[in-house]
Amino acid sequence: MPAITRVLVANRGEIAVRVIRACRALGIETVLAASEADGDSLPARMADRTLCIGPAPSSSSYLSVGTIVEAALGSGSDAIHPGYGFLAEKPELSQACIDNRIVFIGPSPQHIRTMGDKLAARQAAAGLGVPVVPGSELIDELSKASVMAEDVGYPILLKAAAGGGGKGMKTVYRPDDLEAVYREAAAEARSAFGDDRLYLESFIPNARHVEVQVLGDSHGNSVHLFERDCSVQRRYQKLIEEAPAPGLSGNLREKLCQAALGITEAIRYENAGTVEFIVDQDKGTFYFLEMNTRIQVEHPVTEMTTGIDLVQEQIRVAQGDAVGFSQGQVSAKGHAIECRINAERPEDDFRPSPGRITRWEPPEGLGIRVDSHCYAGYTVPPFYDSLLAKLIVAGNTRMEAIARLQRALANFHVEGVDTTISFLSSLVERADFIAGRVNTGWLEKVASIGGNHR
Amino acid sequence: MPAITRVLVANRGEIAVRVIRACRALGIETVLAASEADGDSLPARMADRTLCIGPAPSSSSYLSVGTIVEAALGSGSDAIHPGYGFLAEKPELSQACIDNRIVFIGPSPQHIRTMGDKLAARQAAAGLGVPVVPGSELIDELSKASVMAEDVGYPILLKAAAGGGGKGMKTVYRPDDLEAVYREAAAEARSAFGDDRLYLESFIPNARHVEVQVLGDSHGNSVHLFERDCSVQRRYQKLIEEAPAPGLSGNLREKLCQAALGITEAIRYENAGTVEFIVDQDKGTFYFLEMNTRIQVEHPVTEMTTGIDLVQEQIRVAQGDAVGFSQGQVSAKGHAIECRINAERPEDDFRPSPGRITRWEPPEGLGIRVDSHCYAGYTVPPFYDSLLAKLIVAGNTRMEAIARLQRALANFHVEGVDTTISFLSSLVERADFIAGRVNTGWLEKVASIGGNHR
Amino acid sequence: MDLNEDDVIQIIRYLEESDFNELRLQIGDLRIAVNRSGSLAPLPEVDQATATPTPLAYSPPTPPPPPVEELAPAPVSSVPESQPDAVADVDQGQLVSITSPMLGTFYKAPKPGEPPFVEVGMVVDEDTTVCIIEVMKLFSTIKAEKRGRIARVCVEDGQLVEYRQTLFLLDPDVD
Amino acid sequence: MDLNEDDVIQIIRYLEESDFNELRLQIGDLRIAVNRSGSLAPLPEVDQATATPTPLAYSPPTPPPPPVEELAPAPVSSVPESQPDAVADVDQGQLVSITSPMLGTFYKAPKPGEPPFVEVGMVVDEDTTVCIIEVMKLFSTIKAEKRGRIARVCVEDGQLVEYRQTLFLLDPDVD
Repeated sequence: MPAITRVLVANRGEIAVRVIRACRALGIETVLAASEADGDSLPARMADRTLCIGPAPSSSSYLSVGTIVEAALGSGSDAIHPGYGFLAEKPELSQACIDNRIVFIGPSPQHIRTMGDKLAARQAAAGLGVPVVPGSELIDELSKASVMAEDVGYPILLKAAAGGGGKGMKTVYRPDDLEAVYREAAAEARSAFGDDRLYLESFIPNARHVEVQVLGDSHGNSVHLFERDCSVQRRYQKLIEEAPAPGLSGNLREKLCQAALGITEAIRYENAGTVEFIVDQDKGTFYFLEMNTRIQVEHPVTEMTTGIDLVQEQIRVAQGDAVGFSQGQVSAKGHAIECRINAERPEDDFRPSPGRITRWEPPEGLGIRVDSHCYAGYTVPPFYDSLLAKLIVAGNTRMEAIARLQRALANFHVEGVDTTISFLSSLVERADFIAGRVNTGWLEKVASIGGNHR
Repeated sequence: MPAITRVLVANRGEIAVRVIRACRALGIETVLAASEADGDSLPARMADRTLCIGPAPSSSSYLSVGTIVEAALGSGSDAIHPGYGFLAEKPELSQACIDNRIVFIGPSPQHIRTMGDKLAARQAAAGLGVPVVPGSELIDELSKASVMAEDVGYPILLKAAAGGGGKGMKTVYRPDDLEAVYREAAAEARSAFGDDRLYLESFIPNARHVEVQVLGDSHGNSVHLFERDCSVQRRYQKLIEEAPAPGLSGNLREKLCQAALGITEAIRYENAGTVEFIVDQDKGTFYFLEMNTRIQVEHPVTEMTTGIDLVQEQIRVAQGDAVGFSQGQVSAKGHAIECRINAERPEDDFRPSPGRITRWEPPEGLGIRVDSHCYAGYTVPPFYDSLLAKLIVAGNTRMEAIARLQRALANFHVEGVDTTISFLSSLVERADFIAGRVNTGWLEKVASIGGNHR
Repeated sequence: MDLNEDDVIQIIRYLEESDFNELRLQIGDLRIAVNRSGSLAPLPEVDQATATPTPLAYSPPTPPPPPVEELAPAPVSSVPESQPDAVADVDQGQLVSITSPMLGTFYKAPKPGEPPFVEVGMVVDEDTTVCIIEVMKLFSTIKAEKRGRIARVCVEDGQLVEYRQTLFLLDPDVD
Repeated sequence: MDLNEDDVIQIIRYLEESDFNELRLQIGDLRIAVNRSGSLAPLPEVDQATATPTPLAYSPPTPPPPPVEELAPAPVSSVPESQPDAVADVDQGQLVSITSPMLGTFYKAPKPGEPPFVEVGMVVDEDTTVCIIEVMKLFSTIKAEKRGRIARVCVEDGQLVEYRQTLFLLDPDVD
């Protein structure tokens, strides 16, 4: 495959900036596909060229496969980087790239399709001997759901087969609630994905979310880059991610990484991916959850501990290069933590707070990295997600990283829009967080009693 | 009057950048009033705040007095700088500022009104003993025009009383042409200014356009900052301006400057203004033409020779300060020339060439100044004038300045839009220009025979 | 920093056994807030399955005592009870904007003190007046121009709004 | 630069008395192009009124001879006869745009080789098809949506156009 010379960046916000930086470092030109609302964004200023692909609503711009491919062809781009979200995990874009002889910087449409169907992915993992959460096949009718739920044992979790981002996902604590919650989850799944197929799993109350970064190339090489802990979540949206996972024994860590690598090798996965697991803290066991076939928001924590630039690796393997290192050459040093700074009002149920940023002073210094597309004078449009910046800190130890994170948050000054900065500040001072005593339900409990936490 | 703390910049393009820079130097905050088409412009990025005041067409944005004043009030601006063009010479804005206790950085509505009526200005100058071009009062009917024209002597120039920018201005060479040309000029004046009143003047075939920069304050002080020559014009639009005026004797220069200062003092003019004269090269005489009650596009040549920042002076006198120097302290050193770089196709009758600038490399170095709002990636909107940049060079002598200008133009690289750069390059190499042998008709003759000039 | 993670955890455990509901301290660079009412049970080493279910029910919050020990000024963030609004459950992508047709001053009500034209949750149609925009004493009533449920009022009464600035977010799915 | 302005003017005069229609030279840093056909009569010192009317009529241009002397490479700009188009006499501010409703490839004619849908000077109304925009083999015909005279075609056939990019400028004043 010839070397990539010009990349169409089919995304916005901080990840568009991140991709442009990676391209620059590799001497590759960039063309940004921007909606009308993003014409004056930082990535639009940074890219060698910006094309206005449509109006603000993403359905007519960032989610339009035909427009994105036409923009790549018309601008002479030989590759497309989809970032995360939008079209990143739509097999249609990956397929359209193949059809039009454009390099898709991501996996094949087959890999996206298999791993995008949560049930198919679950079956694939189980077939490889990786433990999956006790649960069911597809539920084809409600009457069967109650039998399946009794088999698995309450509480159970209903999940959308086409799912992601927590949509269509509901916990059922008692048999009496099943029918109502089932209808609710199916409606939500239909509205979010146009697909109301559900399945059910055992609900693990004291769980941590631990995921393993993997990378595969077209030469059959696969490596893992160790794990990340993303247990601090609100409505299945991650807020704080760290590496290595706190409180995970070396034995369990090794098992998780090997399970992830096994799946990657078995399906001959190409490009960057993440294998997500649930760790049951009460039983000391782990289960395969799903595989994400994209670069993830939280990839910088892995970059900070391993020293490997994941976006550059994505581009290299997409153009046919071998992964630039062997498994033995990957080592993780120190501790890294990422916080997502969102334009939201935590005291108002985290409702988005779009608007004009009048002050933007991110922290600087040793061990501090800020990935962002914001600047003083930037208007956060109301059409997209509310991520303003990712604050990533690294330290030799977890305690050093936390202390640095506390200082960095205190020195992060934003005005004009409401942000989650002071909420995160109070969060990372909590003894539970510092002692590593959290699970995936922790944040919502803390936030709901937060009114009395000063 | 209290010191200005926040200025609403009611303009776009390079002059908006120029005003923002002057405010910054004085520690004054800026709010930019930008149309929807200019939301991602360089001044919008530079200003402390940008307000979108309306859609692209200037009639609904930059020309809307109410919106501009509302924007100033709503943003807490205590002053408005109108730049040039748009509302700069509309007495309505100056008046609305007074009514709303906003400082207008420019003259009073009375001064704008008097000098904006070309006939009233002419009468004012004549009343002060300044020679005016032989000509008529207002022509109230066509039948009288022929008598007046015979009085003055053909060729004559028909001019709009409300005129400016050459609109409604027509030369009549023979009595037979008078009626047709009169109707044409009146129609043009009506369409451009909503006012078809005309007057006539003797047409001076071998004329130079020489203007004097003046400055007055609220304490009764008036100074002049010497003259500029703007004879290289196309359809009454200046292309090259220089200071001092070449080929002007010391005697004539002194007379011009004193006449300009006399008018400024007599009307107790406040803020920056320009008194324009016609110099008849055949007779060695000069005539008052009009007074412009704004900062002008070509003000930098005066700044380069006198070392005085005219926009900062505008702001200072507007807030009630006295002019920062006496007449005796003003001296002009060396020679400065300005070229207007426009997005136009000279070979296609200078038709505008809006579009995306893909390469923008202005020249740099000793004695070179570029005032511009452009950058690589900027899209020149099709709605406004085509000025991309002003290239200003200074040298110890006129010959040094011309040589520097030639090199600077050769090193000015713009791609993506057509520009007048290479046309200007060929112009400033011409022996006529170098020898100072030009008049206000020179450029159009050169351009029309330019096809054979290599 | 010389502090060892195990030391920190020991200190936290010791504090949790004390009588305070909440306290804050700083050890070296690290700031720690101990809040017994919001705290989980100690975390076992997950690989050594202790099979002790962690209770997920929390006791109702108690009023906070004054801070007992505060070694360094710490920014305090107030996180009141969550107050879901009409937007929380609606996908942002589905909302449509009502934008200002001009720059001017936004007024939510016909006159000061009167009820606003619209509020969150109200269904509007094309002809519903949603606000007034004033430009230099010229008052223009603004219509919704589309049908939907008001999901958010994006500007404050009396605020300067720009041309095309979003005034309201509307959920068009009202059927 | 040591060159005096008077010296330069003397050199120019000397050259103009020679037989060349046009020549170029470089003196120090300064480049000079002498073109007799386009040259004005010598300029008198304006204060000393010589009362010699300067002829403003120019002889028709003669074909340029090859450059006789070229001391340094000089960029050559071609300035052909002016070709007024429909835009030249129209105030830019009065023109309205027809913009592209989508990103895609612009085609000016129904098929390659066929005459374009519209040309400069043509009057179009709301329903006149002005071009085709292609997105991935999907061809959309674009209507003018407003009445006016085509003043400029702003894009080239086969060119990628962006969403909202101006395709044509229209002079609405056709009555």
